[in-house]
Amino acid sequence: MPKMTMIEALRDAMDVKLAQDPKVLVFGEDVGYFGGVFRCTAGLQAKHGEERVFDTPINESAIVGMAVGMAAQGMRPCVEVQFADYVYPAYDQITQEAARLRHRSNEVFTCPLVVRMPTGGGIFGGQTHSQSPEALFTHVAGLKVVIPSTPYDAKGLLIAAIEDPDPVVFLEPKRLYNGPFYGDHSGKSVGWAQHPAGEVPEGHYTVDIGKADIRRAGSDVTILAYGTMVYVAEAAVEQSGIDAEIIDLRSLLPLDLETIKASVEKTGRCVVVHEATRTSGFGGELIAEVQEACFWHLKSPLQRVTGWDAPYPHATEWDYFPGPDRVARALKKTMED
Amino acid sequence: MPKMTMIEALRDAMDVKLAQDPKVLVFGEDVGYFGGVFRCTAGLQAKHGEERVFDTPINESAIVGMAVGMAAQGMRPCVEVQFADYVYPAYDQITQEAARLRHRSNEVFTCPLVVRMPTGGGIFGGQTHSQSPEALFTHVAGLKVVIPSTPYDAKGLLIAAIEDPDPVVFLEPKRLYNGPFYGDHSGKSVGWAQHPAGEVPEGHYTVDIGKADIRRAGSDVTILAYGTMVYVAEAAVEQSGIDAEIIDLRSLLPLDLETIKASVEKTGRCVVVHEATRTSGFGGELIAEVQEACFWHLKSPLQRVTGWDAPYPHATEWDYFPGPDRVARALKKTMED
Amino acid sequence: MTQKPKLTFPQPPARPDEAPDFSSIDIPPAGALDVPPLDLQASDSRDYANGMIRVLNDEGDAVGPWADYIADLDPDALLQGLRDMLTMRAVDQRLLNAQRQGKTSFYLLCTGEEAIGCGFQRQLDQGDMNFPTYRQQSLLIAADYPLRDLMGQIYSNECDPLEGRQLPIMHSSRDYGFFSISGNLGTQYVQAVGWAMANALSNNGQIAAGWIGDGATASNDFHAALLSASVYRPPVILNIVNNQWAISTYTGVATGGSRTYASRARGYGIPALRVDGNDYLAVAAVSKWAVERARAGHGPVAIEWFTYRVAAHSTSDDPSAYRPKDEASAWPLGDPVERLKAHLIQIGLWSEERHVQAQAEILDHVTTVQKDVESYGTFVNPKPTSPSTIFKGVYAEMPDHLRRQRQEMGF
Amino acid sequence: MTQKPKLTFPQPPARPDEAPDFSSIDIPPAGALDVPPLDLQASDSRDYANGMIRVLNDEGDAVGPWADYIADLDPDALLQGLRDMLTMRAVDQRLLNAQRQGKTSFYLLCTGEEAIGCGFQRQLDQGDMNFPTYRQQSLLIAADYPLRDLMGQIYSNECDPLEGRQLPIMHSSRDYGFFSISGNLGTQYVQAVGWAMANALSNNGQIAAGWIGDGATASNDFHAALLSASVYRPPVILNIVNNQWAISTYTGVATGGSRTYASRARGYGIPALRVDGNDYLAVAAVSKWAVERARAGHGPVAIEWFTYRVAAHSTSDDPSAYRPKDEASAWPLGDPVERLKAHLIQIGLWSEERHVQAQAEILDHVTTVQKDVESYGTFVNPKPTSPSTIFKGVYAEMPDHLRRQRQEMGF
Ligand SMILES: Cc1ncc(C[n+]2csc(CCOP(=O)(O)OP(=O)(O)O)c2C)c(N)n1
Ligand SMILES: Cc1ncc(C[n+]2csc(CCOP(=O)(O)OP(=O)(O)O)c2C)c(N)n1
Ligand SMILES: [Mg+2]
Ligand SMILES: [Mg+2]
Repeated sequence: MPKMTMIEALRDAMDVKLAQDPKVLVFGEDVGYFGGVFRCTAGLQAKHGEERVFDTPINESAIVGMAVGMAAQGMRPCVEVQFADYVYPAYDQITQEAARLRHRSNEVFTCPLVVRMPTGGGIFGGQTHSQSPEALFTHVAGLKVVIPSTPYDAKGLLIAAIEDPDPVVFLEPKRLYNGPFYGDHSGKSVGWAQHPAGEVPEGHYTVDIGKADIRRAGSDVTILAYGTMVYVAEAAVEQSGIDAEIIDLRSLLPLDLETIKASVEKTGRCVVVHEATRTSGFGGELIAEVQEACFWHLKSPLQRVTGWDAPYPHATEWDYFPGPDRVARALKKTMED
Repeated sequence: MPKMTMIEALRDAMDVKLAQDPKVLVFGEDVGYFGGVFRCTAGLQAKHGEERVFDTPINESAIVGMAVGMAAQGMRPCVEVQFADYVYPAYDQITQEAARLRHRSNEVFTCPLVVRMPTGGGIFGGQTHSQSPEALFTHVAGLKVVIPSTPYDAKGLLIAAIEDPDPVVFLEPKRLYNGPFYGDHSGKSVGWAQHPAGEVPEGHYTVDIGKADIRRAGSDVTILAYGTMVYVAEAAVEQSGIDAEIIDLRSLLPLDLETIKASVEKTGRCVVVHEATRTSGFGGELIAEVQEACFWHLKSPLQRVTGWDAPYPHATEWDYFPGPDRVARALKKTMED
Repeated sequence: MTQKPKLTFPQPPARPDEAPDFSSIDIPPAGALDVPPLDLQASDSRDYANGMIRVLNDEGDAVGPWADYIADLDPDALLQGLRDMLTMRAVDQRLLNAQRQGKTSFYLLCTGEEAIGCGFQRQLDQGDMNFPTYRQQSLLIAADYPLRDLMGQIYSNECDPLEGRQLPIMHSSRDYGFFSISGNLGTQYVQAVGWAMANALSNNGQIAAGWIGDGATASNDFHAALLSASVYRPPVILNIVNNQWAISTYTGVATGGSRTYASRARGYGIPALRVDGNDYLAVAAVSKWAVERARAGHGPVAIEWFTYRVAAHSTSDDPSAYRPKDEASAWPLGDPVERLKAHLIQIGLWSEERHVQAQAEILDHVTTVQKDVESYGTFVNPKPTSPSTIFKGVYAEMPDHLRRQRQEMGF
Repeated sequence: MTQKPKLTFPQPPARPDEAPDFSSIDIPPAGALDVPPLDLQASDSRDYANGMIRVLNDEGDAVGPWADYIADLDPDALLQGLRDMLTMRAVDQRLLNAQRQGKTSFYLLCTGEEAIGCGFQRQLDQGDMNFPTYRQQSLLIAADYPLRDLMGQIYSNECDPLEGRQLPIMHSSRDYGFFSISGNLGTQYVQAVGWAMANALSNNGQIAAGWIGDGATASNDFHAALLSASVYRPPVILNIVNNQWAISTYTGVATGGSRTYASRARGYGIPALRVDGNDYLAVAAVSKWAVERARAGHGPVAIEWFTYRVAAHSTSDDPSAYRPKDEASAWPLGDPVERLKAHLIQIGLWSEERHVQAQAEILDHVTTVQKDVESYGTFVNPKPTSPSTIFKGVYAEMPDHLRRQRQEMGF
């Protein structure tokens, strides 16, 4: 099987769909001729033509607003927002328009579109290139919210998202574009070629939206993570020696509560990890659901390890980023409680 | 003491501050000459002049963006967004600009502004006049988020918000503008003149941002609520006969965790009620905090009673609105568990 | 002439305690402007953007090049136009009454603006799509949308195609070229551009039309729409209904220093025209021209329809608090129904008697449908739609958490 | 000429494998445009918005009415302008090198655009406020901002006034009239309008200046800013730096069918001018005029500065992937430093020798400060700011939950 980085896997997903379905369109800022600032769409315009893959003005509301109109008229737009930090001008179109169009029209108009955006920190991007805004989308009925942590999932989920009849917010952990990242403060990571999940089948396949992945079986405690934090959790498990079960949620909305429940009922303990600010982050939702579903199995309080409730800093990035040390500490605490 | 509706109390707060501090400005759509579609600013332009109270074009991003610039230059803008459902075009300016200006400039530029907005349903307004977007603001470091449930608190909190050195999102439960609302499906409510909290002192006073209010002492279960849901909770307690302690949070960010903790440690049970959609609503955050702080005191799973994860409907509003029946059911369930 | 910087606050011509005053509004004579070529460029559209295309003069004659442009419109089409407007007015009146009687929660009239939607819609083809605001019910009337569906939506009962989900007036009908209305102002405008882009990409020969109010031109998506239309040049007509008011706010607060909304659009490199929106013939003529232009591949065009919001903003509004009560009657462009009627009488196609009779027939028809629809339930006599519609169509397939919530609700 | 609707996709004049081609750019002769009255109206600004104000001709002479307008500029001011630009270029080069050596995470040059910020800033007074983008470091240089602070920000060390919070280049200095930069494009533009409104309301005699790139004119807040400036008319100068590129995207994708960005602003009823941004004298003259105008209470004005982004977008970018490598050298407006230098030599104020000497002195000075600042730590040799700065200044008073988090962090 070919090895791909996450960038290549995402590009391949779009390539497959562009070739397969003339209704699929790809556009965004710098997405066309140049192929995107992260090169996710490199070569796609040359291959599929400017009518299918094109550059847009710097107006995220226009990008998504056009996509809503196109999607309602039968297209399958897959648009890029250059950084998740710049999605806010499009927040109205995504949450008030795309999300509710099917419902408000009694299913006569629908909105099958994908909004891709690089998310998360770890690249010294400061407060406007590091944000993790997933909770701002999981609160919105009508949206789906997914976030892959491997090239394999990235391609399979993106194809599934493009084929989905409803709008999907597709978060790409940019720190994982070129390789898994375990939270090493040197910032270094090995490439995907060295990782089994870097093996990506050619052609068409999908990964179901709404299904979590048990990344590591374990019996002491359940770790709920997604995106970059899946690897940080792996590092923390190694560091702490605690036999944790790591669940990569992959899809935040809808959530695979069954898989989570089965795990926490088994372990009786649960640590939630995300990079976004803590207050009202998606971790709150996870804890609320888990305690309700598994209350009588719980042996200790559910823990959250998250970004601090402050803007994402530049120089002190590693003090903000919830790294393996903090996760390991939470694991120990939950075992002691 | 004079009796005031919540509308009058809010107006009085702005009037007091406009008179007291020449830096205070009030503006928004239809806010000036006409005095706002809910009449919250009626008479203020005539009294304080058009330079202090004025109409704006229909552009929420411009309203808040101008306010950010004014606030940084020493003004104290208190702006109105006509409905919370229309705040999204301003979401970028509120969350990326106002919220972070103090931090990103190392406290050289600051942003003391208030964004008022009517929130919540119960007025047959359909999906774009009924939303409760509080959780979209509580996730943002640098913001304060408050929501009064009485005329007394409305005035005191609004004055505190205008005087606050940081940006405050001020949510006004529009269903409470004219009187407390206990969830009666006839939609009727008695006026504030009949309610003790309708007594509002003249002149200047403040209610501290960050302090919850115990609205009813009780020993069986703690109900965490805010805005309209405070009254729904009262009705549910009456209906169920369960001796619940009702806490009106008043301030969601910062949160008065101490008051909450003391109560739940006492009761061992907790039901959270809000009107916003359930998934990733502020209830998730509350439950996550409460279970962490009070885990060893909990006698049953924490419950959420919320709006459904669907757009706010028009005709079937009362089936969406989390009314006393649903809250009473949750109270019973938590007592049985 | 140096002065201290001082802010300006645009003012309406008159407030409640004053006499209506439209003296500062410049009304060019009918027939003054040419019909430009279909491939009109923005740079050549200055006079159209700053002037006003008018066909019917004060005497009720159709004059000038735009009159010639639609000279081939057959008499039935003109009569149909009048009937459309009369129907619209009857429907508005009946539904306003229903709201006053508590039979529905909300309503909103388009009185005075009927010519715009009615005249425009009749120039469209099946498959073309409007992206309307809440004040373009006239598009539905002229599309022969079943009154039963239209009224059903207002009563949120079994006849409502939207099953009670949406606030009254938030219609939606794909078959009748009427995109689902959003309460959030402006958003539809850029969606119209996207839809038109999809049309061009699929080569289906269809066009799209965006609609926006003068007040909502201030919204960000007005800019997003003009900009993207200017860049990609899809077959879209960008309509601006300038009815002088945005709830209580005078149009000057949205115009600022721009000469006209059309001229603002022209700044984006989009050819723009300004039209007497109370002149059915001008509306029909310019709409026909714009539709032809868009369909022929000459790119976007913007049209400012100049009119007056005769009614309150909605049933929640009382305009006497912010403008003179008699301002509507002072409106210099008159009433669109009266003007078309006068013209039809003038050319011998119509008479006072036939008018009275037509009004009665239309009212009768509207009332009959209304009674029937009301028999399916109203706000005072509810037979509500099932609460489970709340969960229907949030997603194509209902996810588990919604299924659990529906069960919790009891369904 | 009927055709099928087909989308257009604006194209740059040349791609990497092609020869640079600016033949479609119309460069009017220097001196062609008048100096308008300070109370210029939008309607009278057409020629200024579509033309281009230029002072320095190809021979290095200052010609025409705008040259006369700043004839009283003393020789020191001209020499200062040259020194400002040379300093800017030296700082940019040194910091680019530092980034290449891994001493900082990110940098971004303004090469080719130095005249704009340098020439503008020198016309402002203490108390006036710029709302810049990330490419207006030249404003700081010409405001005599301490190089130590400027470089400290780049190294995120103890010398950084922002204590490492922000990405390098996101400067902030109230005292030097430089508003805290946001990474979110466009937002500052409407804030500038609000700040200027506060100025007018407090009657403090100060003005504000918004800055935006050609690409970012597409953002919603560009519209929000023009609209609100047009409505309230505060003392604000709305600058548009058209450097032909937005990362890899040609300016045509933001212009669409608009003739110029200035003409788009004119559509909002704001008088607008287009200026040769590589001509220090034109910049100084038009800035002086605009500042005087704003301060005198004539309301907002928009200025499009026409220039070319010679450098890569940032250290993360390689422009050879999307435009000809030698495009900069083909840019018809030349290099601002060279042009001013030539003029100064021409009028006998300067010589090649003095130039070389000045360059060396400046580089020396910049390098000395840089070394000193680097001694406080760099990315390869970090002495990081305390992590507890993360929690400092999120709010004026630290709330309990942040105190708990800071403790959890260990502080
Ligand atoms: C984003 C947004 N902001 C505010 C509102 C509230 N609102 C509804 S209608 C209206 C006035 C619109 O005026 P105009 O565009 O002129 O349309 P008209 O009512 O005159 O047809 C306002 C402010 C809204 N619906 N959406
Ligand atoms: C809202 C937003 N969208 C996208 C970006 C990413 N971005 C940063 S700079 C840039 C290009 C800006 O080009 P232009 O305005 O012409 O300024 P220049 O770099 O040429 O000075 C883009 C797209 C951003 N910072 N903010
Ligand atoms: Mg209007
Ligand atoms: Mg640029």
